[in-house]
Amino acid sequence: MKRYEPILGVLLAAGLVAAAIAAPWLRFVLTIALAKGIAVMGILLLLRAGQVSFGHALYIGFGAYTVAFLAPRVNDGAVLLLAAAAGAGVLGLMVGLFVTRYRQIFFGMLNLAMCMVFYSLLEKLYHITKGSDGIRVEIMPIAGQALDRVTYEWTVFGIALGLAFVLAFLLRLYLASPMGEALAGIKTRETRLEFMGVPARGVLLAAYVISAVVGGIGGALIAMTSRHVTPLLSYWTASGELVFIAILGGAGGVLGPFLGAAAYELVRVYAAASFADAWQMILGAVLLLVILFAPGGLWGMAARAIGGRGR
Amino acid sequence: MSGALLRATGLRLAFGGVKAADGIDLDVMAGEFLAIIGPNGAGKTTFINMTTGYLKPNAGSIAYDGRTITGMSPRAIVKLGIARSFQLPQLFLEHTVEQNIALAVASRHGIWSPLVPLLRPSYRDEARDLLDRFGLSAIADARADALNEGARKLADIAMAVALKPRLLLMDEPTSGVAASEKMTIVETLVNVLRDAKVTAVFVEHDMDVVERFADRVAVWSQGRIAALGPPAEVLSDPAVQREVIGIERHATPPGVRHA
Amino acid sequence: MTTLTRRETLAAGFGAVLLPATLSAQPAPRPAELKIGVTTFLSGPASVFGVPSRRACEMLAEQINAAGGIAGIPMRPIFVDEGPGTDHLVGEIRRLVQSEGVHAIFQSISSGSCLACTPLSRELNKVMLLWDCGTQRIFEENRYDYAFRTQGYGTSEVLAPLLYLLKTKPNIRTLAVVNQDYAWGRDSWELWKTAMDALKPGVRVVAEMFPRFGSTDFSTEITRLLALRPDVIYSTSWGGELVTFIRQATERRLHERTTFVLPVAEASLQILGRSMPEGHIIGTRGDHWNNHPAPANPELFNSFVNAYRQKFNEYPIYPCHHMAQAVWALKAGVEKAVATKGGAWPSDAELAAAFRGLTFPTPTSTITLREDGQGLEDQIVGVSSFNDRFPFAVPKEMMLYPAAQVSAPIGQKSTDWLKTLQPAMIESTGRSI
Amino acid sequence: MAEWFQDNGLLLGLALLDGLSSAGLIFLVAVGLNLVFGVLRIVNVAHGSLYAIGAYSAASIGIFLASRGLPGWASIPALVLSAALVGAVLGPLIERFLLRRIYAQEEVVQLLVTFALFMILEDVQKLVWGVQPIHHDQAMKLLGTIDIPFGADFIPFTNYQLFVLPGFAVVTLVGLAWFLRRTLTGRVIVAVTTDREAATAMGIDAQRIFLLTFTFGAMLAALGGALSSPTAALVPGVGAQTIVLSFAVVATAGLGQIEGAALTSLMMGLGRSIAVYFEPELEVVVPYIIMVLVLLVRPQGLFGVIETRRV
Repeated sequence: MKRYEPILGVLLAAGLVAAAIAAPWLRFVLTIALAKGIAVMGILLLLRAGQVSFGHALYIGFGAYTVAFLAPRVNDGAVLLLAAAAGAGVLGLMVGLFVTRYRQIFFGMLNLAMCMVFYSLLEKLYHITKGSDGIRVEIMPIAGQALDRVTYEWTVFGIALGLAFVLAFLLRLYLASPMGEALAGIKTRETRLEFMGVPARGVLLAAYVISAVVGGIGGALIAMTSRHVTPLLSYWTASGELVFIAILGGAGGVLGPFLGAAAYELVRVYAAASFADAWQMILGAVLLLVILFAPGGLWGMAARAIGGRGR
Repeated sequence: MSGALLRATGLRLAFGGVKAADGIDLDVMAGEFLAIIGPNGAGKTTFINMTTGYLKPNAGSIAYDGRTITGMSPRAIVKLGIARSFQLPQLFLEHTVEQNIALAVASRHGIWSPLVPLLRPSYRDEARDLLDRFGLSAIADARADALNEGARKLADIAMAVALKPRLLLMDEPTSGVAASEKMTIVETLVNVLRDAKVTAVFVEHDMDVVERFADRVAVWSQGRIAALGPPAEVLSDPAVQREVIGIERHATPPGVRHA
Repeated sequence: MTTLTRRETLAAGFGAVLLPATLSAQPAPRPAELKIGVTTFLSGPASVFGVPSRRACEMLAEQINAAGGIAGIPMRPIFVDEGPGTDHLVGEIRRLVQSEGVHAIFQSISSGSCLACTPLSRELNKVMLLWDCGTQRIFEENRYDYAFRTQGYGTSEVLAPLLYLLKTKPNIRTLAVVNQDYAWGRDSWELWKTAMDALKPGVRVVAEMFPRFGSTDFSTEITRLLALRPDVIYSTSWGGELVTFIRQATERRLHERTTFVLPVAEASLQILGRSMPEGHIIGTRGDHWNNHPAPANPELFNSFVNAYRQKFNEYPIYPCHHMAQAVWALKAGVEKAVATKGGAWPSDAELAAAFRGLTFPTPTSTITLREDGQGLEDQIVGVSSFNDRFPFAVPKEMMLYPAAQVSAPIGQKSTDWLKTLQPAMIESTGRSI
Repeated sequence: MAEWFQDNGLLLGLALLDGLSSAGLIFLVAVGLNLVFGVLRIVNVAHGSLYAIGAYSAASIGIFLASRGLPGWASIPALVLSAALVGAVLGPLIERFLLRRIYAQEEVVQLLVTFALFMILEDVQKLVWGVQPIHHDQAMKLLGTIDIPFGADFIPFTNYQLFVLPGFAVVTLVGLAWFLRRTLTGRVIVAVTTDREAATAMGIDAQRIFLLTFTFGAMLAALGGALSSPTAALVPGVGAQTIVLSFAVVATAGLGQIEGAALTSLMMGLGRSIAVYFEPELEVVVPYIIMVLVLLVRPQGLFGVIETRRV
């Protein structure tokens, strides 16, 4: 199955590009999906260690607000992306030093707590953040190039796609490396790691920081795409949504997050369009069906269709 | 053999009212195979746990290679060259056997390489070689959670050996192994360890194994060492036979998993 | 029925996406129906506004279509939920324009949604009528050619009750605020405080409380207010929170120790029923009280209110009236644009031009869309009371504040303008009705 | 310091009364969640929905009974009855048809099943009860108020909030403690909480205990909702708001510890009400600050037991 991953990745990317060319409004939805997919890779990483973060919307929100705050001063998308990634990494390190001491529900709920504190700050510091009104992000030059709107949107889409590819590739390497495999070891036999001289907490912390960085990148891309950031990006349900996408896509491979995110956004759009006041129910039902009848998520389904194992 | 590699002095540890270690004094000589026998609850595993840093003694000290290691973390102790295997095999259940061993190999070198595969040629070769010597080649690609008890046990020991320790502590290496294979497996194990010049301490219930492979045997009873000496001498002691071996042979038929 | 057609459009979505999206460049042909995208809350706490407004919209569309449509074309509203947040909503606006091909968009209850989506009117060259959100930031911080607000806004909606308070209770000395902790709660407090400091300097603010949005228990806040005994308690809360607050407060007789000023109370009065205490200042974000003593067009007013009551077994609340204003503005604007072109269908730019400076009739009065896009809607404030006609509190001793007098002039920021207000304004502004 | 107390002592006294009442409500919701988590090891996100449905049902039943001319005193037993009804109907349905199918799966999957259920139930509530605030405060009105002296002044409190809510919380706490310690079923539940493997090895019918506990937890959630309904108007989204605080309580209290839940609720209730008096902007983050502080000192939660792994 692993062998097919690159081919499937290219196919998926080609499908996304075709859809984005064909329907301009889908381009927007798919850019958001790519951004969320990138963020969900971080969730996937933590899931490898058997840990569920119920607060990673913190890093989405942080990345998005980094762009919104810095855009008037540093008017360049490329620099802002880097800044968001670096900022989220530093934040992830600080939070991670604390939360990686905990496992299971404590890990999940402490992340949730951090996320909710950040959310409250965004709401409370009204004079800086404009509260729930949020901050608008204007179209900005990227890598020194001033762009008109359509080119800008295509560029952000392209960046999201390119980053998705690069990051997924790196993540794939990471997961197969000693660091990545030791991470998976935390899930099944954390004590053994210690008896092999491997600091389990350090392994988890490294993964946590990476998950924060990709979260920050995802958030920055969302801000550059929707061009308006609000505290809702960091509400606890948004964190739940990330875990939702991870499981919907399947935790078996690096394509899972992107399959999940694309499916999630499309189902939501189509459900909202067809049943504007019951889209939540439809999303919930889809997730329930996938969990009950397609364990391994969409990636698992794809894997079975091709005839290999999910992992 | 030259002097003590490990020296425990006056170790005491109690859980609630139970004295798991009640003044343990023990020297483990470099290069020897020391067997630990005794009834369940005598504190055998506790001794291993204290030596490897998992439990901290209430009193007493442990010196390794002339250096005090009491109170050090398991991680730091491993780095000094003390490895252990477990009564309940501690494998990474979602990894293959080969990956398990390779992770142990990798941890010797430091695992902080995020982009080179775990199963790089050098680690893979070393892991394969080890599996070969343990006779586990056939199940190298099986997931650890799919193994039978005996294979788990061996893989668990192989992981400890992959750490290239100078001192290896094994907690019941043959429990769960089918009686018919037991001698062959132990023989293999002993050869591997002798080749690598590893000093070994092992908790063992099978007196045949003890008799045949141990250089010395220590008898544990209620947190104390009741007897210590060459197997022939100790095992023929009637008191030991009555209080330890007799109970042992009835209480735990071979192959039963100790929880 | 509408769902089905929409689903067909969507089913076509993936297949028919290959159609060239060049329609907008052509001289606009007369459409078979006038499609209107409507963003409103269909989930979450603010659906208390969203769902009634959606009903009002559907009802009016039915009525208008039965009477021949707008400029001879039937209108069809397509609803989108604001609930999931702005990143979703911004995508939905694009879908409405680029996939559904809507001709105009009625936009948003939440200020956050409006701030996020209004800039899209510029990018997509689509007329947007801001039908309910109140933030003053929209037209004070930006200029939009395609966006218009068909109702009043925060500045007038806060200033009118303040003027009413200062006129009827000139001797107040202390005040406390309990607002929801989100942009409107904070904004409406800033506007109030700025205006109050200008109109009656020296009123002491004894407590500023912003309980979490969606709180279900205000007992602690109420205890503190009971202990503080402020002359006035100001709250722009709405929905379930206002209902909860008033019930918990009246049960503990807080209303006997203070005067409430509740600028958006109207939407909650039916639910509160007899639990609403009498003699407190209430507003409706406009002039559309169901007991308006002298609406400009009584037949139209009564027919709207009665039709809504008959259909949904409750009185329309202010978001219904706001939605109706958007529909009437749309009708007036489209018909004006078509007339200007001598009966031909206008382009998007021509349609937008028709809205600038447009004055359209509402059942109670008229609303003029100012040069900057802001609508001028009169404000009526009164004190809560009960009569035989309504099973819930309605205002009495009403004062009408003409919109022009309680809105910041074009080009001036509300907070700057409010600082310049003179105490004399308290007497000179507004008239009893 | 002493001076501060002289100035604010009376206020602190009021804050204490308010804190007790709000702690009672927090406890009633959180204790069910904690119990379920202790036994099933599932963080039941849908607990919030059960709370909301309990509240809505109680209000509906109350309104119905009032319209039938039932005497006012009946409104309080009606609250309890409707909670029992909701729990007894929905609890077994959810456990039997959803949760039972996924006990073997990973924790995150179990969590997401309840998240999906939560999304579905959010829309179901909307379909059944509409979006307009619903309230029925007969019970609160019936019991009247009591004047608490405050210096020369007095402060009216509702008897319902001051006595009934904390009273129910205390009764629930004592009743639960008695049930868990003194009855066979209760002891079995405790046994499963502390060591599931050992308990099942001893021949305990885990499925029956799971069903029982979940139903019980659902009843407690519904009871929390029902008891809150006389004081609060019910609107869509009330479940999401409530559940996130309960998460914090569970993590802080320690695995399945009812006394821990009680103490945590008390700390959070008091913390919040004190914040309202002296630093209202902190009110929202107080529960999370408490949680972080507690876990810093006691990583396993207030009353949690450190799980030592045998090696």
